[in-house]
Amino acid sequence: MSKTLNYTEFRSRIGDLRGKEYWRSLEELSRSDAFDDFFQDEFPQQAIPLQKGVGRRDFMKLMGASVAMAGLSACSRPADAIVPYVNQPENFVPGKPIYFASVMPLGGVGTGVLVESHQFRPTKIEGNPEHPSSLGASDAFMQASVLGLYDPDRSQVVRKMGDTATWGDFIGAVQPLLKEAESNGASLRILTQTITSPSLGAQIQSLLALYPGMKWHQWEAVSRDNVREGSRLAFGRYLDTVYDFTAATVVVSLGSDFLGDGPGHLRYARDFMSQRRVRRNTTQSVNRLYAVESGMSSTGSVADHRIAIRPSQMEGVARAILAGLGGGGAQPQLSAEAVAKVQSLIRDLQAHRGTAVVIAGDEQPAVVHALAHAINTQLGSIGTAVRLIESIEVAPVNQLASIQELVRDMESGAVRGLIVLGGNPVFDAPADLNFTRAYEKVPFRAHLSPYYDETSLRSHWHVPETHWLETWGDLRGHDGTVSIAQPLVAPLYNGRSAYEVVGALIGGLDQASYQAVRSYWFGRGATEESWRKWLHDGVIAGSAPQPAVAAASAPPASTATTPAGGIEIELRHDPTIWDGRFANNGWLQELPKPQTKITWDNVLLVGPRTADKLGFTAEERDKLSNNLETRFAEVEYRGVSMRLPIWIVPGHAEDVATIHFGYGRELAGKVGNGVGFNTYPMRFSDALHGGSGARITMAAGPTYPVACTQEHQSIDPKVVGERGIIRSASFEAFQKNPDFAHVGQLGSRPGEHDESLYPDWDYSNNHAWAMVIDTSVCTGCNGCVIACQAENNIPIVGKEEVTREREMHWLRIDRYYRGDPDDPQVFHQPVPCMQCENAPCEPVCPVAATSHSDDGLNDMTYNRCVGTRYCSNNCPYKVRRFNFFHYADYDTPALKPMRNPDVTVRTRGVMEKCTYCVQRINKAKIEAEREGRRVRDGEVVTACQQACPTQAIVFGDMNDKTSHVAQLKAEPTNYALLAELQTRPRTTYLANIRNPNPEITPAVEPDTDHH
Amino acid sequence: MAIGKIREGLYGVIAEFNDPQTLLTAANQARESGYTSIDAFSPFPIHGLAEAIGFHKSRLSTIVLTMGVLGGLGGFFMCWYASVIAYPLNIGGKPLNSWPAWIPIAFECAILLAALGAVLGMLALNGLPMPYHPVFNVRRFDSASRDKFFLVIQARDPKFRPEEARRFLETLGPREVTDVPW
Amino acid sequence: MAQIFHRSANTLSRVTIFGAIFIAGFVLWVIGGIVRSPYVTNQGVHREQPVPFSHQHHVGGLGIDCRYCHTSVETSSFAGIPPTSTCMNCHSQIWTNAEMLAPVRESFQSGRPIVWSRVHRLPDYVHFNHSIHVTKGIGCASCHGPIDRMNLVYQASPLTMEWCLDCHRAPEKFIRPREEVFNMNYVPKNQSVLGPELVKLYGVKNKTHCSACHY
Amino acid sequence: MAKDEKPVHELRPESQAERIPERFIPVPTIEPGHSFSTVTDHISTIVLRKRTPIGWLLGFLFALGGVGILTISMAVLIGKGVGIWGINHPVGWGFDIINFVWWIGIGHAGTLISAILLLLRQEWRTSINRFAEAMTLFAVAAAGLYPALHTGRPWYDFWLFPYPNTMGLWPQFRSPLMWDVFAVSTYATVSALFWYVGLIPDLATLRDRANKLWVKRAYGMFALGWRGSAKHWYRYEHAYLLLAGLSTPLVLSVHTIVSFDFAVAQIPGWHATFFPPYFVAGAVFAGFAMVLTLAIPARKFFRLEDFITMKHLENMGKILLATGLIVVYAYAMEWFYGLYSGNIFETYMLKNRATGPYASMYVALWICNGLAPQLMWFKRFRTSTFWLFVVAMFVNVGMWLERFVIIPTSLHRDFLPSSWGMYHGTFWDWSFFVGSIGLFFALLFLFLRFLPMISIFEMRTMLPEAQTHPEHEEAH
Repeated sequence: MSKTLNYTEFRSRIGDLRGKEYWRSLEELSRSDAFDDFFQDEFPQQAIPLQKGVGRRDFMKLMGASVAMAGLSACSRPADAIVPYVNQPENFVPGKPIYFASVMPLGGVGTGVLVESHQFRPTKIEGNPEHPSSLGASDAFMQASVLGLYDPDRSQVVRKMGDTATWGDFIGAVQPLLKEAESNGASLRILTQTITSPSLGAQIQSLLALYPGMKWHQWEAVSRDNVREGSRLAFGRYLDTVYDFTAATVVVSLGSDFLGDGPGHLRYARDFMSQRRVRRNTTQSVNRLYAVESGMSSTGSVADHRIAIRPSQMEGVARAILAGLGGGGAQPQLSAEAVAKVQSLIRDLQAHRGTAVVIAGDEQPAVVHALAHAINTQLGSIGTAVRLIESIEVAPVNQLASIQELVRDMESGAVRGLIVLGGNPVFDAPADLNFTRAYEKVPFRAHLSPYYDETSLRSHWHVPETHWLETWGDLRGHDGTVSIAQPLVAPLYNGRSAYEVVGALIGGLDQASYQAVRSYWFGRGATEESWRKWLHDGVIAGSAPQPAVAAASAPPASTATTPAGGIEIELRHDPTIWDGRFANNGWLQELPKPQTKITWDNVLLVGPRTADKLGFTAEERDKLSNNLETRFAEVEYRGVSMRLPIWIVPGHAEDVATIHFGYGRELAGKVGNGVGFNTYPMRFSDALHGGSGARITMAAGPTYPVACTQEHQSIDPKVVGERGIIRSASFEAFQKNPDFAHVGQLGSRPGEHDESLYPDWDYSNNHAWAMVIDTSVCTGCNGCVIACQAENNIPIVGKEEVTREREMHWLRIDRYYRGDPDDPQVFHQPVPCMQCENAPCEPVCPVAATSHSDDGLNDMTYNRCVGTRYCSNNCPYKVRRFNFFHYADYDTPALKPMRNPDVTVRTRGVMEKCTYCVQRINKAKIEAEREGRRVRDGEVVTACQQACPTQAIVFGDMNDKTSHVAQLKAEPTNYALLAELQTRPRTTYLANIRNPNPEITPAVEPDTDHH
Repeated sequence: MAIGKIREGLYGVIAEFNDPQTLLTAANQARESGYTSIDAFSPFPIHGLAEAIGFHKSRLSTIVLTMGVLGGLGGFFMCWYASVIAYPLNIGGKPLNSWPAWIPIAFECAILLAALGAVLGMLALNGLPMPYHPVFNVRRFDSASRDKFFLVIQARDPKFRPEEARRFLETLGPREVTDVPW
Repeated sequence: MAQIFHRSANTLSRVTIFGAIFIAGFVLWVIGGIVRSPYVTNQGVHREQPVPFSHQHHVGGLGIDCRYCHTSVETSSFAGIPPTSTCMNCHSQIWTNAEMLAPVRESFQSGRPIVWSRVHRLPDYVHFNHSIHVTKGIGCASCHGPIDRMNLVYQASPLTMEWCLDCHRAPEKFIRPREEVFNMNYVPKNQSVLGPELVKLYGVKNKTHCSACHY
Repeated sequence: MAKDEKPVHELRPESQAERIPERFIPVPTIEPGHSFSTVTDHISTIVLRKRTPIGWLLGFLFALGGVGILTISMAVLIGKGVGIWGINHPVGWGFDIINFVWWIGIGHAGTLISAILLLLRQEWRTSINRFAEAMTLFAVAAAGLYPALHTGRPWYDFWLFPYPNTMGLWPQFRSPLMWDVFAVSTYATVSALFWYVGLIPDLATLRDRANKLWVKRAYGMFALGWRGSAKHWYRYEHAYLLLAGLSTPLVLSVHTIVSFDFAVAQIPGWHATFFPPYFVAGAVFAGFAMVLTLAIPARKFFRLEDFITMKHLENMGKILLATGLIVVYAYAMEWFYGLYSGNIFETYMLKNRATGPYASMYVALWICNGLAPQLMWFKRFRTSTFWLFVVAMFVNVGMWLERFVIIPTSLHRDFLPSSWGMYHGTFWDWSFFVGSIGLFFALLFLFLRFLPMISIFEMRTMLPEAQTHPEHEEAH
């Protein structure tokens, strides 16, 4: 029931409020644009129809058109305002960005960031090189959180039963419960997500101390219970495991996607890949990765050997490995060749005791974790490549048990009040608990969350939560290092942080997060200068816990139960919208999933064999996939039945279906509402990560459009091969013939045999910007794609437009398979603009809207473009992007401050493309010129390069022979895409080199067919 | 002849014939008998008629040629100037003066100007447009655009005597002979 | 057959034809004029300001250096508009209760900024950087004109692309010694000799490729 | 049908007084028994008659409907953007450029008939050239819509013309699109001039035949006071000949340049040296098909069998066959180049055409342009208006398909398999196509009603009586 609220009504309502709360909030309100929207929009009671914002865009296109039409006639501009400060802040230079260190939470764990701030408006996130979990790299979630910050759909007022109220009201309303909680037991509960923040932890502890009748529960949908329980099985207590892949030569992943997901994955990816950068003179062996998993993960996609098994077989494999190391010969129930692989895997591990690591995935059962610990102990890797530390959480608990207890008590009526600090349990609690029903039995329900979401709707009280860029705080990194989070901007939508709420519960309405954090650390010996240093560095040096000494106890007795047969379901959080919390983030929605390249959806992922069994024939797949469509499949799993679009992933284990949860939100916001399918109903507390016994049948009826950004029907491998798009070899083959990338008909190296009738342009007395991308170390994690989007104001287009193949990403990651569809090799190839010296796009432009700069950049001049699209047609790499409609969102005021002021926002009807971040180049050149020097190597860092966790992208000046990029260009493995077209690309690639186990794949002669 | 001025007296004497052959013969005789300012009118071009009334060459070819050459050079110059002088840009690594690329435009410009030259030149030389002309005063002249053929001896002809001219035309086997007033 | 048209039609038709050609040409010429006129470029248009700040008085008269107020001109793309506090540095001492300065004091007390109206405005797709131009010896006056003689500031140059190109193509015509950049009354002696020297000295390049300004 | 018009046979004079020896009749491009007056009256009556035939009205209204659709489509396009079409990232050009090339091609027959056949002294051209030229003009008008509207920001199209501007910028003359701008605009201008010059004497005729003064004035204004003076005729013919001489290389250059749009690019399927002759032949092919499509009904409707005789139709049928064979040769050469060059991209492009998702289009193309015209080998079909019409229709469709095969089918799978895609025309793509056809016919109907569709004065020269004997001159 949404009611609209007119101004007078609002006046009358706030008229009889008293106290400084009200004044404070009104001041805040009246400052933010949001305030105006607040009146214009219908009162935000989440009655927003399930529209995907496309209708709105359509309207904007019309407006945009008329605006553009008006723009055609040059008319005298009205004077526009220019507003200086009254008192200009210290060390602030107008027109120059400032960088602040902070830390971003995800699943409770922090990753250090540097935030670029223009006029004190955060516009871009970079990784903090000082921070152990980042080392300067950043992932999609970090990059996209800028959009999350400005998201106009965020909740903007305190609500009581959905109607607007004030912070004061809320605090007032809690008081009676607090009274109660002083005496009688466990009447008031708080539910949080995983918390590693020391100061927030301390606050909660003191809160609990203050109110004995209060109880603290934790629930994080992306559950790491198995990790905790695994460590307890092995060591008797909760320990966290930190890996050092720089010290690892053989790595076995038991269903772990440590390169693409989970705490510290950025650091892990960097460390791991640092061991496989094969260069001309690499002699010492590179590391080797075995991936045992069901679905295809980023880790699996770069593994040297991948063993696709059913989830239920994982324990067997783990036991076999452990037994094998102990000399025992337990056989996993696997196919013959899989068993063979496991055997040579074991031998490989034995050969590398002390430097071999086995790592189990968060989704794996606790016992697998325990076994992994045991194996690592066996291998003697604990202390070398594996480090054990005391849990970084404030209060590690079995969160499943915790929420189960909460639900039980709510059902029994024991719970008088529940304050949910963050999270969305109504949406993401295990289905069988029926959290909602229990929740609605609680007489006082308050919810702190950034959106007015499913849980808020069922709560009496809703308090808008601050974005992490708006509040003070502190967080531990994956290795326990603490960072202080500092706000980059005052709360845009007058939200409250958990610190403030807890503080308010403790007493004192004005317990600001700043005081909370500061007092905590000053209570622990912080001084002004140390505090300053922490803020500046973004880390508290030496705050990481010391390694815990512990040995894994003997492997516990098998708990393996024989699977119920049928198809096994693997449940995972979504790779781009996580547990659903990012559902309203358009950048993440439109970000192609790393392996499937699907956007705006979650689908039922199965392997080719399974598809055949289901009667979904290859021919039909091809026919449908031409038009980006697929059929529905009926999934019946433990009484739940659901229709999901089916999708085939090569390499996906047989008889396993992977389902991502997080989609199908109803109250996510204009962008995320009703996108995808809600699969949480399949999540049972005894099988959080899936189970067996599912029945899948192809459903008749209409097909379903899937917005997949890469044509995925079986491409004749010859096509990819003979075109030399991907060139790869084993490390052995490389050592035999470092030139393998240049044999056969693709012989010519960049710069060889590309004579032209025309005299060459001379770039020698200028810079010659160039890029090299190392395909061996790219994990396809998408960090670069979305970093580019954030840096260059790239719009999103919505699912419909993506299905029309009109996505706008300047940088895409092409994914190719090679070999057996059931056990393929996967190749990731990031494709930005090649910046060809003989750019085919330029001579065909009738208005010279695209031309070459003195530095050899392939410039695109938006304001000159009339939009004939000829350049795009003539681009062999198809990297040009056209604004078919008015994609850029001009109408939402809230999003304006988010844009990068150094990059033009493109209007409808113009072409755009990767510019090598020319704004950064020009900035660096101007700096250098001002200091009368040449631009230094590494001074210009493109957005994609900066984000890349594995440093696969290197950018610089080719003319400077000492530059990193120039050296890589000299590498034997350096090759250009479609070099035979004489386009002379400035972007080149290093061929893909893997290190397979000769036992499994005997070293072939360097493959000349370059699949 | 000056247009639009009201003149006194006759413009000339005109004879109407039924078929092209007679007109052609008549025109020849008129010329041979010494008349210089004569003109013939027919519903379609008759070969030899112009020569018969003593009209030989038109300067059209020269006009068209000059226009064509101008157009060609102009087009080429425009391309060269724009790309080499006015705003030199590195376009896809091609040289500034990629002259082969200028040829199509030079060619088109040549054709365009030549064609304009031909049409406008023809009209100008013919003194068209001229919606008003004395011969339109002749009652039956509208059939000059249908099926009849006319021969006029103009008054300005030094040898012109109205009666003589009339008599002379009568001898040529016309359908009828009439005066053409100004 | 009677005449269909009057005699005058002959003259009329000619006049129409040549008239049409003439008018077409004239219209084009006029349009060409309009797009370069102040009506379009805002060249020389005075903007009313909340406070009638006179550069003539402060710069010409008192000889205050540009950088006193436009602090970031040497370091940033944006020259900077002085905060109210800068005005108050002096005006807390002198003219403390001049009627003219009431808005300044008001702003300083209330903390509400003075809303000036912008005089020089480039489109969003043009990226101009003050610091590099100043460093390379392009004087303020070269673009902003005789600021020291302006009572209310107006836009001295057309700020059209062809105008920018005049200098980007031939910087030697406009470049001046760095120390003279902020000198409003600088008169070059023998620019023809000095210009090329400075261009060499400061390593100035003719930047006419698109991404020099558009990106 | 309009009753007030006398059928031709009644217009013929009973007694044929002066019999002209057969040898003076060049070719029977006009049925015997006509005289200056009958020819003049018959053709001019079609224009000058008071009552407008109901058939014409219906046809015109129908065409206007198409124009309406076009107008709406244009409004939506300007309002929302080219995104309303089916184009996407691999396929940047779709119906827009397909239709452009299709229309331009159709236009070519007009110029060819009026110019080249004139130079070749093919007198049979006389009765169809006016009609064909008009068709050219309207086809070019329809074609012109597309390049103008296909841009993302049509309101900046004027940047494609060289003029001094405040940006100090010029067009980029290396771009085939710039060549197009010049070629198409020149083509439009010259065709218009050619057509108008041809009309002047006939306008004079209409001026003199018309009854109402304002009608006389209307035609008179455009007749420029033509009075058929011998000197005028002399210069007139000279100019006309020169125009023909200029139009011939022009018409060849126009489609050559259109073909450069593709040949100059490097997409497999575009990047081919034989495109210019291939396109020109295709254009003539398409053009004659369209002339037949229009002439056959028109001749029936306006009872012009006497002037557009079977000989004309048969000749056009032969040309259809000849040009058709050239086009087929080009299709074959594509395969030869693709396979013989051993270029992997070319080879795949051909494979994809023949077996890819658009294979059906490619097969249809062969049927329409390859097989159908072969009927023209046989006199039976060449001389049957029905079969000529059928074949012409096939060719019209086939030529459209040819452009579809060349443009989207080459683009949708070019170099990197990762960025392959599919292309489908949307509702608006079709509405634009239908709309442009509507525009074409609307203009054509206006022409048929208000201007003589056959050059009257040239028909007169066809008549036996028009023959003058040169002996007389020698006699004296």
